Amino acid sequence: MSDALPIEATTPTPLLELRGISKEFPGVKALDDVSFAVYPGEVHMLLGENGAGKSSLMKVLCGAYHADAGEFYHNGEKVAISSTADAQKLGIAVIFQEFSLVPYLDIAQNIFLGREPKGRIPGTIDRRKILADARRVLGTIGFDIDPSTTVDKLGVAQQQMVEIAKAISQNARILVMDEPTAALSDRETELLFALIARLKADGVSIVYISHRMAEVFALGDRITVLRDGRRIDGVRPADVTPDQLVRMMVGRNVDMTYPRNFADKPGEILLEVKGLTASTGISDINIEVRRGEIVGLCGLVGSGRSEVARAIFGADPVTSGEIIFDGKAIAGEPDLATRRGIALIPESRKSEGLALLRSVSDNLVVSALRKLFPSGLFDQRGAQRTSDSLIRQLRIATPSARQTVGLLSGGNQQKVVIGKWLAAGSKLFIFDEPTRGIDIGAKSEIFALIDRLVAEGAAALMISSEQVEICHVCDRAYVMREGRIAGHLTRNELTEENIVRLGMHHA
Amino acid sequence: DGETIAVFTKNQTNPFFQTVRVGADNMAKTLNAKTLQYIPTKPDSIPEQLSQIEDVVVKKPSAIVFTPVDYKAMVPGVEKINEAKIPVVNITDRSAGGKFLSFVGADDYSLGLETARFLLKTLGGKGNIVIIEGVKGSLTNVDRVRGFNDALKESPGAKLLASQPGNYQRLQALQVMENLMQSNSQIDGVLAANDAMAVGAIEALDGANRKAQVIGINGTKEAIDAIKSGKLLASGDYNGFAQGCLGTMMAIRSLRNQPVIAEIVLKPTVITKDNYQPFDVPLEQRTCPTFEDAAKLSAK
Amino acid sequence: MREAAVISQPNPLQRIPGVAMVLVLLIALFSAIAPGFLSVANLSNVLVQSTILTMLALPMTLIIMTEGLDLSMGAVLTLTSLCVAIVSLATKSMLLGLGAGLLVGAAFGIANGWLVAILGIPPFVATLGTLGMAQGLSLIVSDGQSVVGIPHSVRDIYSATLLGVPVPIVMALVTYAAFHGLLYHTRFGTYIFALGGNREALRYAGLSPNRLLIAVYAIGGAMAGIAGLLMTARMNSGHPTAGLGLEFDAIAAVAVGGTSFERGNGWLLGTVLGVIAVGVLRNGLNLISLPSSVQVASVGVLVIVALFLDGLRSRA
Amino acid sequence: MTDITKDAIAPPRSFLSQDAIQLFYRLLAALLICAVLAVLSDSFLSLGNILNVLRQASLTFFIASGLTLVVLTAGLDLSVGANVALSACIAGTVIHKTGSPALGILTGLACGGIVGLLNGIMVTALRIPSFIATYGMLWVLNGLTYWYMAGETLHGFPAGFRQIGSGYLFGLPIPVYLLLVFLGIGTLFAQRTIWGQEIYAIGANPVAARLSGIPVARRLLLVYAVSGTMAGLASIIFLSRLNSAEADIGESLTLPAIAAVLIGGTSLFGGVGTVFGTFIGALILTLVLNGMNLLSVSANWQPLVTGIIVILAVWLDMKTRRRAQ
Ligand SMILES: Nc1ncnc2c1ncn2[C@@H]1O[C@H](COP(=O)(O)OP(=O)(O)OP(=O)(O)O)[C@@H](O)[C@H]1O
Ligand SMILES: Nc1ncnc2c1ncn2[C@@H]1O[C@H](COP(=O)(O)OP(=O)(O)OP(=O)(O)O)[C@@H](O)[C@H]1O
Ligand SMILES: [Mg+2]
Ligand SMILES: [Mg+2]
Repeated sequence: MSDALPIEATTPTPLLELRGISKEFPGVKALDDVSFAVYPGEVHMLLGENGAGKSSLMKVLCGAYHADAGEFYHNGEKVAISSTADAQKLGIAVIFQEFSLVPYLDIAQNIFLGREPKGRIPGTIDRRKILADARRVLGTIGFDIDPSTTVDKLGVAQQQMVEIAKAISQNARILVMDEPTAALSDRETELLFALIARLKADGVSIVYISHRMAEVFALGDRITVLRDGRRIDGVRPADVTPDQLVRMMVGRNVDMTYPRNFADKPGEILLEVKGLTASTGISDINIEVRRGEIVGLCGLVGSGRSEVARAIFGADPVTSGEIIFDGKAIAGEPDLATRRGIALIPESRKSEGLALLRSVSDNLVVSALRKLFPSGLFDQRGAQRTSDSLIRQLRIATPSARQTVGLLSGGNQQKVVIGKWLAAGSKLFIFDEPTRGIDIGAKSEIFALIDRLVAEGAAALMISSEQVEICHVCDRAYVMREGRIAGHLTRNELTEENIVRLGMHHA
Repeated sequence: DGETIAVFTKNQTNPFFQTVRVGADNMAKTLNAKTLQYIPTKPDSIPEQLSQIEDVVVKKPSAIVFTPVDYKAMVPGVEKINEAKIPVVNITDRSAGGKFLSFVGADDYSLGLETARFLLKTLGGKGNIVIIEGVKGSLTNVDRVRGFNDALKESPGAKLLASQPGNYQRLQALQVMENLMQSNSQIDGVLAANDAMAVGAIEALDGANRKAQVIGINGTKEAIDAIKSGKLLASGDYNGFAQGCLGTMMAIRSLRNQPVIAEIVLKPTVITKDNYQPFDVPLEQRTCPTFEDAAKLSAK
Repeated sequence: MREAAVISQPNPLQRIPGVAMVLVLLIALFSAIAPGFLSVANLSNVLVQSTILTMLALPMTLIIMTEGLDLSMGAVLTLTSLCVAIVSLATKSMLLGLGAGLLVGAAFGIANGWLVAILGIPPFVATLGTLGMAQGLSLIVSDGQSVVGIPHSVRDIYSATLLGVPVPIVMALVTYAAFHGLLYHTRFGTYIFALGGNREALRYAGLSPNRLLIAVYAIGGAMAGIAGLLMTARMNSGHPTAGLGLEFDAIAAVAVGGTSFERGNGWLLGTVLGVIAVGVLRNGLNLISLPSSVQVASVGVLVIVALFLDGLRSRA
Repeated sequence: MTDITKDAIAPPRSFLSQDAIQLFYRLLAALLICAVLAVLSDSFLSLGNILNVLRQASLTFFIASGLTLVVLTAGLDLSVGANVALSACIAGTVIHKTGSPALGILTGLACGGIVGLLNGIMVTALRIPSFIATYGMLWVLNGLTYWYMAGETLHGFPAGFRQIGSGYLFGLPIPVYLLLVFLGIGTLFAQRTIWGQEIYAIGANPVAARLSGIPVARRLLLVYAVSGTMAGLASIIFLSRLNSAEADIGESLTLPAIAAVLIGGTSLFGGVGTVFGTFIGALILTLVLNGMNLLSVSANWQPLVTGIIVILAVWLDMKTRRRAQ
């Protein structure tokens, strides 16, 4: 399949071309002789599994990483990109996977960080101008917010929008977006797509990294696929099917309908939540989860799904209501819930899920210490054995169990978070956006894993913003709206339209 | 009657200043006056004592009995007191400036000299000697160590092995002594600039099963006990109790328009196992010297 | 958009930080029970006494905002104070003395910044090390003795007044204004927030976090130099232990003032209020002459209570 | 298109863990200092002096070992020195009043532990940053001690009690035995128990630790209480070694203890470090002091030299760590 590349014949010189880029980290060859070209006014999709090297390639492109080998050409001329400043001069702007915002500065200051309009006194900032400029930029992306709000008050989605505004404001010729929709709701995603269309019309090139197949086909003009740090192929969307793409990415076939045996006769009740109310903004939540079931929890961003998950797990204090697990009421801290067999895979793996500086092994056994070492005596070898088997089972791409977990790619980090609860032998798994930022191969692996868990008598409560996924894998689902359960959908009623209808704001 | 006397001391931790304060309280009570104690919360803190002076000047006590935490750096503070026209008596460390009604203190130099002489006499004028100094730069330490050294010069047979600071701290003195014993196989005498360090040195010697004659300065209860039990050879009497008494007495007398003595430098006494009895009395039971005694106590 | 509505302004009462509550309570308490507390002379006392600490605590706020710490400040102040004394004694010039103090202070500041930014040594460790060095140098240059006999021009700085306001207060006010302008109205100030909040963001914006960081520590050192002049003027001498431990007072004031040790969240005015709160407490206790041991403990209680109140507020 | 399986990335096996390598470097540094001192001073290499150094290091080590656990959780305990002072004074009084050393020892340990527990409560329940909470505690403890002692000195303890600090057993000072015992216990606790693992996890990311089911508040309470109790232990050693106690003994103990922890390679950001490293840190500090005494270097140079060593140690640590990765 790696033969014809018709598009390169029609547009003579690429705007930016990378040739033979290699980048090695201790123990990992992140990029291996990768070539990559961006043409004017195209949306170039960059695909690959977790850890394939997509983010690394973009960091090389924008000067944040130094390539070990390789050359850069801008409009056919050889250039050097050795710092972010060099890249900016060439008109490259990046929306990073990890946020690059400063929490206690306001939105305007963040957008124009390092490019502040000068005030009359040397060194000062023209406050009026910066706010006006920020308002204008926010307007172009349709984000209606006061630019003097400090960023620490913003939610993830809003931060993502600011991040986009920041990149847009640089009037870049090449805009790199690393999984920009991972944290966005549908409405914001629509805004972003409209914006991309407008930028494209203005001749801006966009490099777009995503794990969402639908986006690839909706937006992409051209696709480059990476695998294990190597460029596998470049294709046009029209020339491939999703299945072929997936095969290129993971080197095998993946069924994206995630087939599973739905529970005809669910087991006894495992979790029963009655009238749960918490100061975090949820009230009168009633939920029931039985053994052998995967129950979805859907709704718009901000509808309070995470809060329900946290309250059940004991992470947030509960004001009233009852949580009955396995026949007994529980009320207390997460350590109690853990001991009783509840697992929470939290929303933000970096800040809530992992000790980034510790090893993969340390992270994998942390919730299972009591189970693995009932005597209270810890044994490094035992921990290593357990984690090696989890690494194999979950196909976590890491040079060894001793690798620092923060150096893994996002998707593999997520697998580590899930892995630690497998080790703990939990009975109820609460997944909060388990597939956020996870590649298609891993996604199907994770769903297969969840299926196996519930088949063996566990149960799962799954929060996801991707309604397709909920529809594919859940036995039934609750829909939330403004902190309350707005409705319940059985397997037969579980369609995207129904979820949206129940979850929408009325009035 | 009913005058308030503000008493400034250097810290709350050194037993010596406790004897000063008890003496001052004792005298004030007998004379029907009352005291207010001002002590820096951080031991020997210069900025804090300066602030305390500024605060006290607002409060306007009848008179002040003053020990500077540093005899040079506190001069501006004394001048503030002078400006506020509050009568002030200097005790313990002689201030390098400012106007005082009277000075009551001991002569550190002759204390050092006399105690060291006593040690050298006991050793027969010869032997290996080490000095454990107090806090560098403090007036008491400078003069005491000068006294030690001058006494050593008088005995050519004695040899000074080392002079290391223990900062008036027991633990530091102990460790310094332990280390010095490693490099010096024979130590016959130890001159410590205060009792706590002397006792620390004794503990080090005991720990190594070695013997040496040790002297300290201050005449604290601990030192007296050690003298009684024969562990400590002698302690120079710095007589904080009398300093507190007399300083307060001079302040009150001047307020009552009675004559005062402009300078009382207490005679050095070397407390040994032959003369410790008068010092072996709990502070509370001691009585302040009278005005007549004061004249006699003064060296000059 | 729903999320925009979520950001409501918190109610103003909730915004009153712990330090302000504590300060108001202390002033009310001492006005009631300490005779002479409310007099102009006494209040001016409190403020003048707070100036040296203010000059350390303001730069300390900036340093803490970068998720740093400067433990060497007290020792550096001691050293610069000695430098001011020695140089002005030798040259009979206050300005040369100040120059020497500033130079030595800034040199230590740059050294701190270099250790932290370039060598990447954690600030606590780096400045603990330079604390030792500054303290050692102080002992060595003074041989443990006070330096006296310095010219009157130095001393006058502390006691003079400008339009009836004591010069130290004027200096502190000017310093505050300068820091306020610097932090909230300049690009450099913006970058200070970013140094603590998200250093990567600075790098991506094409700025050098290292150089900025060194500048912040250098400011700290230079301020220790100016404070050293005040200290020397106050004592009319230089002393090798004069400023030891002041760094902890400064850090406590910053913390009491509501600056958090994480992610570049700082509040300059709070720091000043924190310094004054500690000053008022000590002054008031001196006036009502409680036993010294109570004074010692009460400083600790103040720190704990202010932070506790702040915690309550942020949880509400 | 060849199928590249994940197994192609073979995990490299190193026979020594990162921590072990770091400890090795540190030990090397300590030996280097020893070698230099041995050349400069003939009295250094005597058995007596080595025991002497070990005994002096033990006091710093007791305080610093508990502190290490606190620092591992990304906290700090500035009150340890003040805690030693208060515990020593109270334990001393109890021995004087009751004549029972055992009772005194228990009181000292309990007093230290309670102070530690209070620190823990401030950090967990009141959520005050440990740096500030323990700084406040430092002043409260000083105030209490000053008030309690009122400038007095406690001295003169039963001979049996004094053995703990000054006695010998088979030619070795008893504090050295205690040092070895607590070094062993501390290392086992940190490396070989699940509590130790949980403490490391808390230091690395407290939020993630809590959401992983670790009872974070309880572990923190434990850690601060242990740190306090170790300060209590140090106070007993102090008492029996110096045969006396007064209010100001704590001041000079805190910074050396912190320095020992840092020189020992424990990171203030939490999650990295070992108790054994702290032991070597205490040893290095003591060696330097010992050397300066033996060589009769003026004490004026002491803070300067200590400062340089702290920076050098941590810098070298980071250097070797980076290379080793
Ligand atoms: N700073 C680093 N140090 C060490 N290894 C790194 C570093 N950054 C990336 N890697 C490794 O390089 C490989 C490529 O990572 P990269 O982040 O580019 O993946 P990705 O394709 O963006 O994955 P994802 O879809 O999960 O975001 C991974 O194995 C990752 O662990
Ligand atoms: N105090 C707040 N200030 C600003 N935004 C907030 C606030 N509280 C919640 N939000 C918004 O709500 C979102 C998270 O809300 P919540 O976790 O309740 O929703 P969710 O249904 O779990 O959403 P998600 O799918 O993002 O997890 C944040 O991303 C943020 O946009
Ligand atoms: Mg990525
Ligand atoms: Mg959420």
